Amino acid sequence: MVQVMLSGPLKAAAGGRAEVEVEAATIHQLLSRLEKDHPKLKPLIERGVAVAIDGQIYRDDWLRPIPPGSEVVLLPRMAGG
Amino acid sequence: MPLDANLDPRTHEFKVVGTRPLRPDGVDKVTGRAKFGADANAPGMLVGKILRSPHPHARVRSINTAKAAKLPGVKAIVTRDDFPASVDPSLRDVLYNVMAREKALYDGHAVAAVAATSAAVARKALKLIQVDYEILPHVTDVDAAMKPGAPILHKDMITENVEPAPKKASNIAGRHEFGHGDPEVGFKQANHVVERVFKTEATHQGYIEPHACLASVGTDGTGELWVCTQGHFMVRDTCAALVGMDVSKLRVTASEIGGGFGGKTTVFIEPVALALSRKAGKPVKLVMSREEVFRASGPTSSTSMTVKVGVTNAGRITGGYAELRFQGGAFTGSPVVLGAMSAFACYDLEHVKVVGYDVVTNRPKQAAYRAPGAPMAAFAVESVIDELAKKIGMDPIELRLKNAAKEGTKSSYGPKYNSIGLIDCLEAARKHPHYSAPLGPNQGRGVAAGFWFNFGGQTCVSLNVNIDGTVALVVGTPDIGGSRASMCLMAAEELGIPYDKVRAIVADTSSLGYNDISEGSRVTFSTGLATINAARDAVTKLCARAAKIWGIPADAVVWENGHAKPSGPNAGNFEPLSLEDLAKKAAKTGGPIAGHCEVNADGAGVSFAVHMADAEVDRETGRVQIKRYTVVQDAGKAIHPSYVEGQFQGGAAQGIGWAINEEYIYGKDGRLQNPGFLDYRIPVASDLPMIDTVIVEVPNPGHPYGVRGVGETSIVPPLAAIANAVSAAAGVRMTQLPMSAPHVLKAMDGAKGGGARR
Amino acid sequence: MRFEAPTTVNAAVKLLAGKAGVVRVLAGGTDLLVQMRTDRVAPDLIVDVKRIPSLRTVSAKAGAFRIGAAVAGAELGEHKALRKAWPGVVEAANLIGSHQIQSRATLAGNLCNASPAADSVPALVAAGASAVIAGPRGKRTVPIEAVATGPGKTSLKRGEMVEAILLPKRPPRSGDAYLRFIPRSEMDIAVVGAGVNLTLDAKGVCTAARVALGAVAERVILVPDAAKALIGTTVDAQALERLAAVASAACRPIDDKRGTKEFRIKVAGVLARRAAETALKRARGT
Amino acid sequence: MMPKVQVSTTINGDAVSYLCEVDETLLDVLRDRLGLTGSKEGCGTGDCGACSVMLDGRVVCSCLVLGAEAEGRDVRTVEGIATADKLHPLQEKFLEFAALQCGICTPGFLISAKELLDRNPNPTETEIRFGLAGNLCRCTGYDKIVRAVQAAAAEMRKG
Repeated sequence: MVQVMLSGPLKAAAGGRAEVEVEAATIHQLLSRLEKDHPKLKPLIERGVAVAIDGQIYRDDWLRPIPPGSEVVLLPRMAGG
Repeated sequence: MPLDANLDPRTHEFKVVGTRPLRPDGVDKVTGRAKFGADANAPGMLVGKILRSPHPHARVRSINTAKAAKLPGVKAIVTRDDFPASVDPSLRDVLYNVMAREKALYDGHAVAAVAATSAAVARKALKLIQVDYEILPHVTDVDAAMKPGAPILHKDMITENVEPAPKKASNIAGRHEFGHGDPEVGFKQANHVVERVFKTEATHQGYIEPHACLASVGTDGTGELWVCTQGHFMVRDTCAALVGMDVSKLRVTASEIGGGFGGKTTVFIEPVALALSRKAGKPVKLVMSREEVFRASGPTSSTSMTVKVGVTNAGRITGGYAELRFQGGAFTGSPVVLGAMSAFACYDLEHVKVVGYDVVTNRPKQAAYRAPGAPMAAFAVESVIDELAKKIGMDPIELRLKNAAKEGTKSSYGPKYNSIGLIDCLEAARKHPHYSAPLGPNQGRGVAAGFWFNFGGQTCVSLNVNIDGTVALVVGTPDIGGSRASMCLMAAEELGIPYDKVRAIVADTSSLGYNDISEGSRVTFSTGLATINAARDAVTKLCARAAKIWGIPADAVVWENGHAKPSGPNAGNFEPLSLEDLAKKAAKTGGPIAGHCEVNADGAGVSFAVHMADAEVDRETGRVQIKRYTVVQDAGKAIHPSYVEGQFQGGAAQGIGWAINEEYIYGKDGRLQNPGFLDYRIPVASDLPMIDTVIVEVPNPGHPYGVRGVGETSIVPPLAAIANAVSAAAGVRMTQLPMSAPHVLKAMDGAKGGGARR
Repeated sequence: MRFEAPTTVNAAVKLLAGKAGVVRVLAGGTDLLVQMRTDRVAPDLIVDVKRIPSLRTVSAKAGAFRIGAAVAGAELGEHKALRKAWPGVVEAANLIGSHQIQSRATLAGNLCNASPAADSVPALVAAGASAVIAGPRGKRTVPIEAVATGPGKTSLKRGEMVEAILLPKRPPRSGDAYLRFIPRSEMDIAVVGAGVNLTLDAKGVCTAARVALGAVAERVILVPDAAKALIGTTVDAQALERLAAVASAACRPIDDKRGTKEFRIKVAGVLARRAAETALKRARGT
Repeated sequence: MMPKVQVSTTINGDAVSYLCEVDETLLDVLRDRLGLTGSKEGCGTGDCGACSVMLDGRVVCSCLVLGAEAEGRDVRTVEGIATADKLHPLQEKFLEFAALQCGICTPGFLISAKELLDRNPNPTETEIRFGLAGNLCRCTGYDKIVRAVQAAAAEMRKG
């Protein structure tokens, strides 16, 4: 099980829950589980999100494995200048 | 060496990385040969011009182009009707910004365009186009736009992320909340709590090269586009969608780019030029005037912010709260989310909360500007931190050190930090002679810290070994600040050959795989990573060729100092083969030798900076002058130190302009009053002192050499550092940007009258 | 649109007075070309006066100066005698724009563009300079302050052009200065400008003075009361404070993108005082 | 159709003749008619200096000069600074000191700096900063540009 911290708009879409648990070994599995469990997250995830694993921010990396016990945070997608 | 091997830049002896060679595009750029956006021409080329709305908010009832079409020399006219009725939702706002639909939403919004045989004819034709406007009430101020009863831009705009969802449309696109703990609890533990409201005006990236492109669409529907952009692959994909072409049928070449700073990460005139060219069946050159750049390309947000921070007498920050209100122009997407995420990112806080509101107004759609959203948020937060330091009589760097984020700190935007360099920067700043230098009369010193994420992204690099042992490096990220030099350095480092044996070019969209935009301080990080991996791929192949020649297994060959060598005595005794030897034999040992890397580079390391500014205030006129300035920033590893320093200095200079003079000024009529370099005042050489730099190197574990992006962080601290300096010199806390003379004089007079002391 | 570059004043005046509709004189072109580009004027005829020899020279006779209408700011700066006699006028002229602009911009153009913020005009008005105007009915000489009548408007009649600017002979112990406020250190239009010209007697008492202000009214204004504040005094601190107060009181500015009324009124006094201090130093030869 | 003006002038030492519209600027002529695109248009109103050229030995914004005015004059552009085999010391120092990032303002800076050093071979930092105030750079913060000009001045004084 992965503990996923939700931040910003994603927290609101998950009914205000700051943390949810899902079964996932990769970012892809994580996102598809979240979409299933929390339909309101689907449009936001489709629009683009980033996933931080142990402090490293991944913007598009479906196949990135999620090591057991790692800290996982779901963030809005970000871009710079 | 394995592809994922990381060198420790603190112990590894680099041969060429870290040196300061001349840039490969240098001679062309000092002799006038370099070709920028407006420097290309084509046979039979037409001149394109765009008609823009003079009204900040108006329904476009009809557009009559009949008279203009009859003018001799006019070859094509396009309006909203020449673009698809519907596009992918993610591109809708881009399309409606490129060419107004039902409504013109800001002064300068494009409504039609012509292509003609000369600029004079095109200008005349624009005057003959009749647009029937129904003028609507407008709003340009962020606070006014949020008020009930404000003119509504989009009748379908329901504020996102609010439960329950509002019933009525408003100008608030979304509410975004970040943080952890409960600031109210934190404030109860504080000895001092300061709450202030801050305002900043919109500023423009101010690149000296106006947007320019040359489009050519043939009768067979294939097209070519020459354009100054930070991302030609993005331009290709976006334009193909907006004008309805197959991506494969559009080839985009990135010209040399005359500055971007985020402002050239989207499209404005490119789809229009393509539509005109397709309609006219001739090449069309479209170049924005400086006035158009200001009125119709993206500045950053103007903001209104409330910040509240509590601290104990011992200097522990117990809680932080901020409400950020950013207007991002006529469409959703102000950088308030990034502002909210970065506002308190420098601090290790138990209780922190930031709420951001994304607001639309009748202004041009904002575009990314260097660390979008972060400088304004840092201005507000770092000003309050400075005020608290004075309240408890603590040195401002000391207060920041006591609360600085470090490895393992839970960031205010969620994740825990891994290896970061904020404390190193603060220590370096405190040690710097500038920090202890005496101040003159009417002078004040300000310090501020700043944070930026830095990004990676999709990157594709090819490295071709030429017959003479030189190397052609092919990248797909436009060079906006000397990156070709850094790429050559990294390739030379890996191959073990001299810098001048490697030549880097930026390939067009048909010659290389997709590359994300040169944005988010990503190029040296991600294109660098891809270049290193492409070089290592080439080395593997070179070793295999040597093994073939010697008739020994490939894994018995190692690469050292530009030569293939047997890995040891029992591998056999052979003369090392140089890159040149192997290149010469390539045809006979299996054909061309090339290294490649296709990667979605994630793992860019966040970075921090600390700036120091000395400001002098003329007490009789309010005029502010920056007398001394120092930038300290973590670069992870500086590949070409001169261009790292250049990024530090350039960001600081833009910040100085933002803090003191730059601002979008709108009249009551909703029209931009200063769309030119005369009254939109970017710093000139005589406004600035030398800008001292200190490069701190705390390696980024996500990059083989430890590189962190450096392009954006340098614009985050200046607004606050200068505001803190001016507040100290003027004896009154400055909470509004720009700190132009009338504002400062008024504030000082107010303070005399018993106003808020600093 | 036609372009002509006559070589005599008479030929120029003929063209200006001719039938062509909208006619513009082209000297430095630093205002005209910007107005053309931004569609504020579309001339039918442009008359380039830079090929008229008498308009390209600065001549000194018995301490007085005649500055041809097409002499560029940079050329004024290089004229040692002029700089020595009228440092305030020359520094005002040299404040107009960058080196690039200085290579082109002229006093006459700055005057005829009739901007209330024109940098050289307050200095010329304070100096008591006059303009030689050539026209179909011959020549007339008028005080500088009589040329501009309002923003972009002058008292020149159709067919007339400024041929030269005249600066009078300096009495001994005289000095002038011009100061302006701009947000940057260069490349800006004056938010407020102040020109001061004064003469002292042997005892150091001010016997004559002229004070002019820019960008605080619809045109550059001469402020006689400000001059009175100096005349008869040794230009001491008290006189300077009085000067500042009177100068501020004489302002009738507007709020615009470059500054507020409040700011202009306050700073006009400050600059008048500071300019007077510089003029005083110069008059004393210190 | 407007009557065109016939102009004969000297550009970078070569005799050149062209036809241009009355309202066409020298910058337009250089870029669009003569293919000398080294001079850039950043504003078209004389505020940025990217179009700087030498006209009869003085630096001007070519966007504020009519093509018709160049009759019989001497025009020098960035394309004329280097010789066939050697860069001008200013060009060398701009590269050595990394005084350019994007490079769009560089031609204008080189022209202005050259004129500045011709006038004043040993300028102070302040003189350099005010001398170059008519040229906007948005990338560098001017620091490295000023240092490059100082170094080039030293080099040129050595002769």
